[in-house]
Amino acid sequence: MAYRTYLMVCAGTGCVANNSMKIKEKLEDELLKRGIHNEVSVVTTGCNGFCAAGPLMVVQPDGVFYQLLKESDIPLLVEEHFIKGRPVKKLMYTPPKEKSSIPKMSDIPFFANQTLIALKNRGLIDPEKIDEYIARGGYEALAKVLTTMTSEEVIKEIKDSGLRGRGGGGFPTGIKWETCKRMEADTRYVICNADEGDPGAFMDRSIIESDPHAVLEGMCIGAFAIGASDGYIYIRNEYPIALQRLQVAIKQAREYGLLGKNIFGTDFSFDVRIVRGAGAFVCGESTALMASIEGKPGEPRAKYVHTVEKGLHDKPTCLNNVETWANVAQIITRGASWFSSIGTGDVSEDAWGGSKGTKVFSLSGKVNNTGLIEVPMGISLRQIIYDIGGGIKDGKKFKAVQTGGPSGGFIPESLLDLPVDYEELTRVGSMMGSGGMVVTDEDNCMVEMAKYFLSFTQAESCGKCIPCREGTKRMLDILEKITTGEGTEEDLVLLEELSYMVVDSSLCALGGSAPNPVLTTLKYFRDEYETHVRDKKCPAHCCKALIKYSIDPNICVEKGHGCGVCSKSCPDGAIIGESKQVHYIDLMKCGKCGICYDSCKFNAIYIE
Amino acid sequence: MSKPKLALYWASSCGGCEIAVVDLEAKILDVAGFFEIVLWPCVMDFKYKDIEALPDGDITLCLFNGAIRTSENEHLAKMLRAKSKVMVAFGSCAGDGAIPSLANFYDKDSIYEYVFKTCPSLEESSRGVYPETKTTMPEGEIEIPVFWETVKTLDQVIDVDYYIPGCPPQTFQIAAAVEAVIDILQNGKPLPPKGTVLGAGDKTCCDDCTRVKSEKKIKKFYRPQDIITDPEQCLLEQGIVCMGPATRNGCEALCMKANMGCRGCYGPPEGVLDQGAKMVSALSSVIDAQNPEDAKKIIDTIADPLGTFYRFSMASSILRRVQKKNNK
Amino acid sequence: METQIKSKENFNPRIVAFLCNWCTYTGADLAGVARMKSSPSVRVIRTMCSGRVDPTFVLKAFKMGADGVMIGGCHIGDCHYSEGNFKTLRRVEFLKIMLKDFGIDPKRLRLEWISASEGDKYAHVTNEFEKELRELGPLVLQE
Amino acid sequence: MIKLTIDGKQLEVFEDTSILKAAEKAGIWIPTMCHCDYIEPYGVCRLCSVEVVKGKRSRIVTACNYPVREGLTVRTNSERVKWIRKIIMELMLSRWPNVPAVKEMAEQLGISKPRFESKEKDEAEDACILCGMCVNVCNDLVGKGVLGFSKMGIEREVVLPYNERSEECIACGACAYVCPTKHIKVKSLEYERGAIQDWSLASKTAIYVPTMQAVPRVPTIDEASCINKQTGGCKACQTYCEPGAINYDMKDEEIEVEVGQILITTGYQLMDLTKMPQFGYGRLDNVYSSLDFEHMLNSTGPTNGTIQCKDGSVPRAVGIIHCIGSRDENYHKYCSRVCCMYALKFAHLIKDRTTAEVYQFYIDMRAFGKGYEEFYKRLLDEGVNMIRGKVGEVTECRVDGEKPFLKVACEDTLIGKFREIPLDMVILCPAIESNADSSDLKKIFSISQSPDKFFLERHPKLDPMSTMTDGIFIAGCAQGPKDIPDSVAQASGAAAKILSLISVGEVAVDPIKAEIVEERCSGCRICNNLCPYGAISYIDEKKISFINDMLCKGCGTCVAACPSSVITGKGFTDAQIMAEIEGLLAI
Repeated sequence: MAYRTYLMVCAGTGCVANNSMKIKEKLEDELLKRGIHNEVSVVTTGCNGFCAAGPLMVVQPDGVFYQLLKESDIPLLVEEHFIKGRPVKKLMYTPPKEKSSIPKMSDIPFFANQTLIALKNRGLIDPEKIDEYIARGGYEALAKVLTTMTSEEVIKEIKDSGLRGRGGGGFPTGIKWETCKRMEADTRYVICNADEGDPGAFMDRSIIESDPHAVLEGMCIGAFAIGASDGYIYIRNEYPIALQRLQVAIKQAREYGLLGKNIFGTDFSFDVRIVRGAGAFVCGESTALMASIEGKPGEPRAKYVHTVEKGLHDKPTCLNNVETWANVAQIITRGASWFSSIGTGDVSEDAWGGSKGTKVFSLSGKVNNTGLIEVPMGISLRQIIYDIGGGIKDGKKFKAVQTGGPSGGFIPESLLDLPVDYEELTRVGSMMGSGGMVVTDEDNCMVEMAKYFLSFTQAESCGKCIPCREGTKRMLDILEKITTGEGTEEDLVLLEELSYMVVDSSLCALGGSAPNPVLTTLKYFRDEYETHVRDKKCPAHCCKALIKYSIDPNICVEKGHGCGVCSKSCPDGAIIGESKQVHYIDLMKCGKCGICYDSCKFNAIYIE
Repeated sequence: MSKPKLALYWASSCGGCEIAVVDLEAKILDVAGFFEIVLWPCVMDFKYKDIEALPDGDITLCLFNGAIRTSENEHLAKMLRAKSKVMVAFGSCAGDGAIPSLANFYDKDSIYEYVFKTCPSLEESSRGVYPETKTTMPEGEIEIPVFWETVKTLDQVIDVDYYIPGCPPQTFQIAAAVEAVIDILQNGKPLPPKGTVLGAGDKTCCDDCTRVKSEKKIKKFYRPQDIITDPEQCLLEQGIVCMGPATRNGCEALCMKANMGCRGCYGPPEGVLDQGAKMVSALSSVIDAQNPEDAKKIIDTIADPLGTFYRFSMASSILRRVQKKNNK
Repeated sequence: METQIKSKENFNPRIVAFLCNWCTYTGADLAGVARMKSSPSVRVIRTMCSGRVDPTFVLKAFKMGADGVMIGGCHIGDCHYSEGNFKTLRRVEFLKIMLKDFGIDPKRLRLEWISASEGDKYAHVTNEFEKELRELGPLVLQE
Repeated sequence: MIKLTIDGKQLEVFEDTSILKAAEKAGIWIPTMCHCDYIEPYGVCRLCSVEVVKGKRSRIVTACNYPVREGLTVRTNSERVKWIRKIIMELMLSRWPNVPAVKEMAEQLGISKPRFESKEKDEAEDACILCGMCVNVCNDLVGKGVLGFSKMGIEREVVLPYNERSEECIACGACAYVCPTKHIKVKSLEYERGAIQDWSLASKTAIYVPTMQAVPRVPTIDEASCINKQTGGCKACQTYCEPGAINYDMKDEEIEVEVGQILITTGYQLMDLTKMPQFGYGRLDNVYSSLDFEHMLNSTGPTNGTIQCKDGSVPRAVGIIHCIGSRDENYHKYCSRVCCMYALKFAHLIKDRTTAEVYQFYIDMRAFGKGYEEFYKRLLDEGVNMIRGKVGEVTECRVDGEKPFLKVACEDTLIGKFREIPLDMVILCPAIESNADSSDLKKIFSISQSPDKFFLERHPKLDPMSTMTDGIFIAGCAQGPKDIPDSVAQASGAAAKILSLISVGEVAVDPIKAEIVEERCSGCRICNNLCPYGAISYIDEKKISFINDMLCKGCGTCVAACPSSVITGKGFTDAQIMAEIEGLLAI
């Protein structure tokens, strides 16, 4: 039954957390009440990407984008837009610093500057309905591969496309497949790594939530190419929606004969099993992940033999990240040359010669438009942060952007025009990683940031090898010393030395990259460290041990008339002062929580 | 030359053997034609004194049926032995005691007690009146034969030359035996050795029985009315007490054809001294028990084992009779 | 035999013992070697196995004037022929039922498991059996 | 073979050899703290980090698990490598400052004091340094996987599952063996409970030479304690045996040998002394069985033949108690025959080797053999104390400040007094018993046992080595307790008997067989399942049963069972037995 209008309500984790399911129910109620439920259909989609605007909804086919919806907005919206045909402007997106709202999604800069490949179907289909995926050209690539291509041709296509691993390493996917295929073995495996462990990164989750079949189709094609018949998806259990959508997708694919025995009536059989991980960061490491699938402790293994040669159960194993798999079907359908036309460099000779296609980033931190974005390789950081991200929040000054998750490095403003590709990011001490992108502004202390990320990687270290286990802990101890004002110049030297040693000699990539935040901040923001060490001060007023809150008595009396709000809000009872008199902060009691700072309407409280 | 003489006598028996002879039908004419029948009380009137008058050995062949129950039976047996060249114990009663010898379970007193005193069908006027051997009547003293304590087989009172077993002997077997005798007498062939069993085989009924036999393991015995038996399978294996294995063949397994266990009427086969004891030995070998208690349980499912195993051979068995109650 | 006087006063029971070659017969031998006092009333017939004993033999023995019959075999489980004595066990059980019906006290038939090393048991059992038969008195069969 | 360069030295090794092994071959030392030859390289200490040079670029790899390739250039002592090792050692030293293994390594690498202060410092000397060797040995070599790591990062520790004693653990001790810091200790719960004596007379490894007198004198694997036999893992010995003489697939195999005669000489067992707790065996120190003591006397035994107490001291007085379980109404009524004489021998040797007083507690001295009485006389002259009387109990006495001693309470019947004698060592003479499994053997061979459970001979005087079963002979203590000369004599006699049959070359088989008169069998099949030897079969075509006279053993059960008396038993026919009955009862 066809409807005149479809309301695509985002049901990604972010929007669901912001009550989008209630919005959906309310919409349905309202449509029913108005008697237009047979004309207007409500569809729940995967993550739309513009998480900052959630809960959000796109009206199709008009393409009108509504954001930050509340239940109370719904009656008005239905009345105005779906009965009277007048889109509601106040619920539309208005760019910061501008007055008029933008009605159409495609005109919003956040979307306009993106190129969608892996996220092609996001917000357009119900991820729990295979028919909608097929209607959008899904499984065409698999059919093409199974019925018209040889495995060598598939591998060649992928090689030619220049697709590289989106999980962080950037290893050319085609070469990985080829190596795996070349190994002599009776059994081979394909694995999808959906153990997205980076804090603040949710690319893989969103892809699975919005388009699970794209991943399955990619795995199917990969399995055909390398000659595998068993696949695993290793997904963390903290992704219940993604997990459930995958289960539904696998069930539907099996029912349609797209997984299982003799797919498309060919000799090729392939099936996928889901393995749920307990959410250890280190299990994103290939050998640890495979150990976990085998039922062993999720620890990396000392290896100079690659998993494509001896992986799961010591069989050749092709492990790719969710996003990588999601690209595969598109490449097959639209051709390697189309794919390689996007991005940087030239991969026709050297597989490492360029970065092709797009990359999904989760843009977070101090930008206006946080959310999930897919951009072509080679786009500059500035474009991402300012054009798509809408610039820094509250008009603050940009300080650095950290790419690649907790073990990525910080990139300073001077390098903002750096094109985003594997080699460039690595060159400046950071990395592509899985696509986390955290923007910091002038209020962020770089030492504090480095300590924050290192404390994460240190806690997530499995503890197997000495450099990572002992080294990161000692580094953290030193950072702790610095942020509490006890650091010395020697500590900086020691910190740097230790960082290089951990990078050099750790067993796996976790340890090998964990010092990146420290190293890059030492490199680009050494002055901040030195201020901490020499002057015992934190320029960004972040390190509690190095700051103190004070009340300007003049402002307090003159402007605020000793209002006493700060005194009432202080959890430590550290602010003393009679009503209408000057207030003081008892530094002995002050817990440096900053509540008073935020509560003072007259900005009488300042940080030293 | 005068015809050879033939005597047929009926001692303690039911008369079935006589009927079996009559059943020879037309062949009886050959018998009558070949022999001069000197004694056949069942058929014609003969007088004992006429026989007594014959010289010893004058009768060529005597077919004696019935067990020895009374003094008269014994007297006649001895007389006919003296007058006959060839004495044949005809039928199972004469040979093994058979049904009459089941009386050996009891003694004379208890039989008298029952028959003349306690039997419910007695007329009240005659209840308690016991027969006397000698009774004085107005016409004079009359004598009736003495009732022995124990029923005996013919060969326990006289010397017997041949045996024709069966209850009764099968008519075709009688015919064959008679033909053989005629053949011998006519053509002067030698007689078979003394003691030979005529008109029967030298195996057991199992040989004639067409039922399929397999290895045996009996868990329980049944009476024929208790179960519906498989007509193809050995009855013993189905728990029906069948005397076949310890019974001489000759009847062509008549009972088994009628879904009944063999009664044992042809008596013990060659070499078996005691039909009942042999049957005990055989059956206890194949009952499925590993301890006395289980064995007893299975044996107890046989109704009247003594009567069953010695139905036709009590008198010819080793112990011949049941001991009186007071005898230890 | 007919001249044998069987009276309670002057009664020496006659026991026919069917003994298996491997156990009881050897046990009896041991009793002798060890100079144990065992009943002189016992008249031994050796069979290879107690399983050879045909009930006919027992009846025949009683008929011929035995006051008691003993069958001796290996202990259950120890039969030289592994399970011959199981058959003996069942036969004797059956035979005892028959003897009772025949009016003969089943105690006159005795089944004993006596191993080759149990000379003492042999002596004990035969002595006891003799004593028991003395109490039962002679077996006089009616004709 | 491939060529590579390590620190400028050219060498040839097999491909896939680790750099560590290659360097070892070249005589270059690379430090390691988590590597042992028994297990796969674990690569966690990173001390073995070396620099691998490819063109202008170099990278750090771990030598223990990096497989060499043609043309590889390795630097094991570059500044970068030294720098890494130095920091690793500093990290280790800061955490475990007192572990000898760590200190030694630090010293070797020239590091004295770490620049770090560890918040997780563990000052124990036997601290766990998380090298993982125990875990890997248990997992990979032993194949049990009892040990494992728990927690993450800096909190990582080696644990047993749920930190409880593991039922899976086979107590092989491999983990304790590989532990470089002696952090893992194996302790015997049995010993803690006091259930076993700690001075084991039979300590041995899983590979051992059975006895010094063994022929051939080669090592063998004890299946009960070999890890490979229990878990399929380990195989450490195979790694080390250069001639490749170790073969785990060799198994005890059952070989069937066809023989005509069998001589059973299965011997005896000693009575379990713990059944008589009053004598303290297994409970009190310095109470030994005669066999334990014999082991002690042996020059290749645990004490090299010196007679000593558990604490190593020479005993001041030794008591030998006779008839433990023999001549005892509660245990064995018979005399074990050998104890008196070996007790005298013990006394003689104790006198010879020590200055101890020796007491013999006996019921009767039975010096029955040739020369035995003379030996007894000699012992009396040597000053052995002979106490005639049964010992009541052995107890331990402790007096403050002195070492504990044993006290034997007995009645001395010769002087008619109750006595208590202090001793340092007690030797018990346990009864000789028939083997626990002799009843099984008895059934296998169809032979008999006497009431004392020893095998029964055919005739105690005339045929003491034959049995009731033809071709089965017995000799030695299997037949009854006896000493060596008697055993030798009896065995020789039995051998002679066997040989006399062999020399004839033919054996007369008992003609006692059952036979079916074929013409008269009616095929009732009563006999069919009676034969335990399967000698009776049924011929379907003829509908009769048939006896294979080679299988028939002549028991006669089928003869008795045949309801038509067509089975006859040769030698025991119905007629024969009937005649016997008649004959026996004729008078």
